[in-house]
Amino acid sequence: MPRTIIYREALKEGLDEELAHDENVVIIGEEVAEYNGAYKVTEGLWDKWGDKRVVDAPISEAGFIGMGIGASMLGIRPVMELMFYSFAYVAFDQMMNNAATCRYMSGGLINVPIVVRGPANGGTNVGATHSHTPENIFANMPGLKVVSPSTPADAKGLIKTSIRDNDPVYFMESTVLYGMKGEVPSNDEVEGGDFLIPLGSAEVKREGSDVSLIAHGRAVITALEAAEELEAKHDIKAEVVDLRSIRPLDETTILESVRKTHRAVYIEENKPFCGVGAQISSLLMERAFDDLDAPVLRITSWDAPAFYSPPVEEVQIPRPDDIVKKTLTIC
Amino acid sequence: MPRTIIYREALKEGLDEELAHDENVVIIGEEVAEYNGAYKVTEGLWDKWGDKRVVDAPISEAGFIGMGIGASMLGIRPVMELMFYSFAYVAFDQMMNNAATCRYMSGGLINVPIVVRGPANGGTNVGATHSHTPENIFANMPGLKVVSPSTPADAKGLIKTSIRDNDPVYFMESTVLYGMKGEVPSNDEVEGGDFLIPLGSAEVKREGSDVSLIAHGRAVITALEAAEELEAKHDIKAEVVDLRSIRPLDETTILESVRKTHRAVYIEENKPFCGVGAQISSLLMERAFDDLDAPVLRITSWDAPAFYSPPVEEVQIPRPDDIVKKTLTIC
Amino acid sequence: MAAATASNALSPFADAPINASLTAEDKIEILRKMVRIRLFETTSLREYQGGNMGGFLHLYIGQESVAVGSISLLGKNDHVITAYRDHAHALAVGMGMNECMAELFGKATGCSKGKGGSMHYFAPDKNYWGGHGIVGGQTPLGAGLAYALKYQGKKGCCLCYLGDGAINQGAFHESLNLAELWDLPVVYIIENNGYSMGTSQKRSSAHPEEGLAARAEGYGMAWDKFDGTSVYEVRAGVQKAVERAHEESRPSLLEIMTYRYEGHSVADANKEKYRTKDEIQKQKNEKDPIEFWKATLADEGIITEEDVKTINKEARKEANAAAEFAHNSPYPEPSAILEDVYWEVDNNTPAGRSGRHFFYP
Amino acid sequence: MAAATASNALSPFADAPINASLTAEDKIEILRKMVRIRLFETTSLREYQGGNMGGFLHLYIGQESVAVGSISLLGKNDHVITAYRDHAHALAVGMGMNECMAELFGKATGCSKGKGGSMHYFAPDKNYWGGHGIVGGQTPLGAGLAYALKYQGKKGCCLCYLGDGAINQGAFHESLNLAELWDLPVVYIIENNGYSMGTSQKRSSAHPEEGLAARAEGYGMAWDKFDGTSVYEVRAGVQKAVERAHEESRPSLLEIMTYRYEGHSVADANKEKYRTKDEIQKQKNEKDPIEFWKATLADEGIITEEDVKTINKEARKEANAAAEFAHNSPYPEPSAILEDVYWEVDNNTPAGRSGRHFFYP
Ligand SMILES: Cc1ncc(C[n+]2csc(CCOP(=O)(O)OP(=O)(O)O)c2C)c(N)n1
Ligand SMILES: Cc1ncc(C[n+]2csc(CCOP(=O)(O)OP(=O)(O)O)c2C)c(N)n1
Ligand SMILES: [Mg+2]
Ligand SMILES: [Mg+2]
Repeated sequence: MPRTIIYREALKEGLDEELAHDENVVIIGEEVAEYNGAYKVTEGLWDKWGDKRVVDAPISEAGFIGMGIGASMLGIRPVMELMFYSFAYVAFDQMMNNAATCRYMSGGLINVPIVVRGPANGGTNVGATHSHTPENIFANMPGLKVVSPSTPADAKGLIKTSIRDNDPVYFMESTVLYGMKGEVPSNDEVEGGDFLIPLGSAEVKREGSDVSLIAHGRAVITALEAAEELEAKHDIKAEVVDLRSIRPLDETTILESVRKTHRAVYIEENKPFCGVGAQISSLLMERAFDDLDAPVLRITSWDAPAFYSPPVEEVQIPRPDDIVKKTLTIC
Repeated sequence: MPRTIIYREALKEGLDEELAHDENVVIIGEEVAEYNGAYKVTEGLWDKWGDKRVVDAPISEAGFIGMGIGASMLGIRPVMELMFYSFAYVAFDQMMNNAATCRYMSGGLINVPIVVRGPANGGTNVGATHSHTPENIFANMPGLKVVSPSTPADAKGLIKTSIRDNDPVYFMESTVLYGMKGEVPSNDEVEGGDFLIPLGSAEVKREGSDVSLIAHGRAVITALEAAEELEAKHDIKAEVVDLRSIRPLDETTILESVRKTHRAVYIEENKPFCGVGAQISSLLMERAFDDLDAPVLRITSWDAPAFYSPPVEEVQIPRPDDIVKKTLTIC
Repeated sequence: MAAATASNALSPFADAPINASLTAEDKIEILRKMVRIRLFETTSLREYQGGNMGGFLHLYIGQESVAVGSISLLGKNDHVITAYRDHAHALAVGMGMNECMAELFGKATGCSKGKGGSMHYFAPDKNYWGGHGIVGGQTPLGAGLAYALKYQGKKGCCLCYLGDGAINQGAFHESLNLAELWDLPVVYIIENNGYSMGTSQKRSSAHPEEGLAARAEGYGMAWDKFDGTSVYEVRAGVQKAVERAHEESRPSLLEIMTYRYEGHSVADANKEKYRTKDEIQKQKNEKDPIEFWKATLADEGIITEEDVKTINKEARKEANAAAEFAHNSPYPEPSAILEDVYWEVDNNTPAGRSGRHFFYP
Repeated sequence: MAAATASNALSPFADAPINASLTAEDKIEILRKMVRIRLFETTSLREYQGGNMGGFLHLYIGQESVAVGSISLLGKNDHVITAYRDHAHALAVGMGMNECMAELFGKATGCSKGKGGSMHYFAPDKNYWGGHGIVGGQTPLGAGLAYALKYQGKKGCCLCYLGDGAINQGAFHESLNLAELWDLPVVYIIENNGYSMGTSQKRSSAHPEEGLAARAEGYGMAWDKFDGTSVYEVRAGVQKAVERAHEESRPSLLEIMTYRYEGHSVADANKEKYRTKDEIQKQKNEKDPIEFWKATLADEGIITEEDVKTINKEARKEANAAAEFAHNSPYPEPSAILEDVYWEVDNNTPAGRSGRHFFYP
């Protein structure tokens, strides 16, 4: 029967099921085992699966992620946790070169079935060093896949698919969403008994006819709130499109929505310059030019490193009101 | 009097003059001193300036770039050479966090006057690991500046300005351009006796009225060739706009050009997803929507890691012909 | 108990020249600093629990002798840089409780104008270069500060602190090689409190019998390891490295054994799971650096119970006043978000006015 | 000269069990491998100068005994990974000259279909995992291959090669800690040819008297250092580490002294500036691993001048044939650019067909 669980639980269910599904799946990261995870995503998994399947790593991201990449070449399916995705920056070469190019440089003889997951978000007042949102950066590199779920159901369905995917998948979560409730089908409801959501498929999270609010990650939730207000206060029916997977990208769903609404706003918590919104805007420029009744607008975080001060950081990151205001300029 | 020198020489002149201009300028990098530089950009500088001013570093990019960032906080002005800009990936955390955020996180008490320079290009058959073009990646981070000169004159004028700039500047060159000839004013021709080109100022490298070919780095040269062919064979007058500096960005010059030509194509050697062209396309979308007679098109490298095979890599990177073909679809 | 620890205090370290030269006032000032640090942190903990702060709060309680003892050795050309557990070093170099507390509250009056938070304190005017959130990320910067001193011909050094878990970051090793290869006057101090978050040293770091600092041998670098309970021992041990830096422009790697009483951060729900209550209590009873120093000074007849009470009272008063100050300070204006990103923009130079620097809003 | 070196060859290493067990055929095969490698590379140099290749060409000439000697010890569950100076290891594990030469030419028949080039050879079917261009970047992968073996309960190991300059990359140190902490069956082999490009070991690496491999002590890891001239010595030394990996699942760090005759890459214009002609000549005269091995086998009465000539002739023929093969092979089609990026796309799976994977053209 349908259940309401939180995002963190949904992720853990997905991880637990994949540990059961394939003995080559191993979870490695800082504090993921005995400590139950800095954000408790892996809570209980070490107790259940033991030292071999859930492994605490030293603070050596380049070392253990590179190690996971090497192990994956021999058939292990490491699921790496970055306590914060910001820490990918000390492992950047391993993640951009070894994970993304070994297949290519070997003429297809190798593949790297690794998942690197963790929270990639601001908004929790941990300062600039801990608030990076590199989805655009990793999605720039061919050979990599980037996923960013906004709901518990997507979190579970996408993490399971990502672990089964035979290419490197960088899975970006949000600490702000970990406690969020949502319906997640239980396995007896889904055929095959496995709740899998394919990468490369966006979802219309809210139907609408006047404007398309396109987003990924937590910004989808913000966009949904804005859509409610737009309808209630301004009688504007906004459609909300959630990319879910940034690369591969479901351009069809995006284009269908915009060809229906003729207006679009892209919302993300990333910094603006060369953000995901820029890519989507250029996509609509090239493929929906004549369908657009107004310019595609973009909303991002204010263009500065993350501000610590709680009330100020709240302003720095897109709020429903920012979306409403900007949307009204084109509706 | 005007002189014709090559790009590499122009860079060296700029470095040499800044070593003379400020005793706190120090050049640090692998093989920059006794070896005269892997690509000879620093040739002769060690002989002239000695061990203190031109320093050979071990293969520890995170270590010595981080060291340079620390030294810059105390007033040193390190000019770091990355033998290939691809190696920035092992120093990524230092370059994205310590260089970009210390000023912010200290409330403006610190500044980091460092330059990290080196070739960021494909096209020389060195394979995927050595052919990264991260200008979009670094320009995404507020606090950083990204420069990409396409001619000897720009190389000299911009490196000098970058070294005098009090913020971190990432200066991306091209091994393909090192041997390129061009006119560079000698100091006696310029007022103040210093040939400086401000960051944040684009240059129209070729006047035209029918379409704007906007580009940065070596792609500017490719665009100029395409423009010649467009005029000769198709009587299309293409204007070529060279960003020169990607961040800060001279939007005025870009918008003026497009408001004149009503058509634009962005050309770069970077990968497409969230590339600089996406940012420029979204800029034109937001600020020139009604001036556009056709969608802004983008040309980038083929979306795969760099291919080693010489004749194939040549196809992978934008060629004049690719630009001509694409431009004809909107003219 | 005091008596017991006091006797241990009559250690050779008391006679080390660098300690012998301390006046009674100096010693009392050291006590005052440690007490002020502890009360600043207990107060910040109270305010955190009162919901007045966001993010993390990493407390240094139990380790005070390390920061205070080592920083008490420094002169005008000596510099300090550390990780995110940075409150003690900030107060030790002379930053005020007000700006430090206000920073935790995210107020405009904070040392970083509310932009850095607990992990990112800075005071360049006091030779204090942060406060860094990325584990190990500060270690190349520490080499760089030393590089600058050497480049400018100044006789000084940089104390660069890191945790026992941070030694497994590659950047640290690259820094060790550079420091030894180029004779940089940097002193790396591993504050070994036995754990990196919930992971014991044993589970995170492979090392020889001699300890973590022995990794210096791979670089032919001088190293030492000693207990951090006694300020005397800390000063005696660190002074050797400071002299090596000042006189020979040579680096050192020091490992100082210490302990944190609180969790990794205030959010650490497992602080009594990965280690026992008893382990913590034993430390408090036998190796508390403040109690130890108090006993030492009492032993030396330098302070009375009265003096201690006064020092505590004043420090508590100061900490509460700082909380008051923080409460009453204004939050930054949103307009501040786009300030302090670029020096050229902030100073409205031609460079700062050339081209677009900010792309949203 | 041969005589001179031959006598050195009568070293205790010849009697090491692992060497005593070698048949005459085995020993001749080792010679053949080394000769084939050298002729492959001299031929590739000729073809490079003939303008038939792009990019870099890093030659291993002078170091052959290290790759051939160590790889001659491996069994079916043992794996190999190295840096960009990777031709010798490729041929040593059994890759053919044809696909290796064709790769240099950038031909579709190359081992990586022309996508990797000289620095990026791979042959997973021969347990050969590259060929890596980023200095030190392969070292965590080496730990990972060993991790996989251990995870799957296979008795094997991974030989992970790196240069003397690569030891200053942080990722290598993180790998050492992980390998020792988790008892991974990996053998790190520093091929110490004395230089990283134009920089001597002295100018790039701080280290103790004992050498670079002594950095292992900081991790409590077993290490050894020995000369690479004699295949016997290489095999004896590496075998100890391989056994440690096989029997105890423990890592090792080895430093093998060797020398490259050519420049860092063919493009190295300074190859006789940062070191003297004499230094190079002396190495060639006294420590050439192939001459040394020939003399050894002659000494043992295993080969005659005739045999040597034949081996040379066959190898030269094979190398020329490989060049021929490369010349006559087709270049890849541009359509190949978008192949081998994603496994799911290449295999046309539902995942590979879901959403857009490529954004230009
Ligand atoms: C590169 C990086 N990885 C992980 C973290 C998360 N993290 C912050 S502190 C910490 C533990 C550090 O322990 P230690 O170095 O012993 O310092 P201590 O907290 O004990 O003072 C971890 C894992 C981080 N901030 N940076
Ligand atoms: C991270 C990184 N930095 C720099 C380079 C450029 N580079 C390639 S090889 C090399 C020298 C390496 O020397 P060593 O490790 O001794 O290996 P050898 O060439 O002697 O076999 C350098 C600096 C690189 N490929 N990767
Ligand atoms: Mg610790
Ligand atoms: Mg070498």
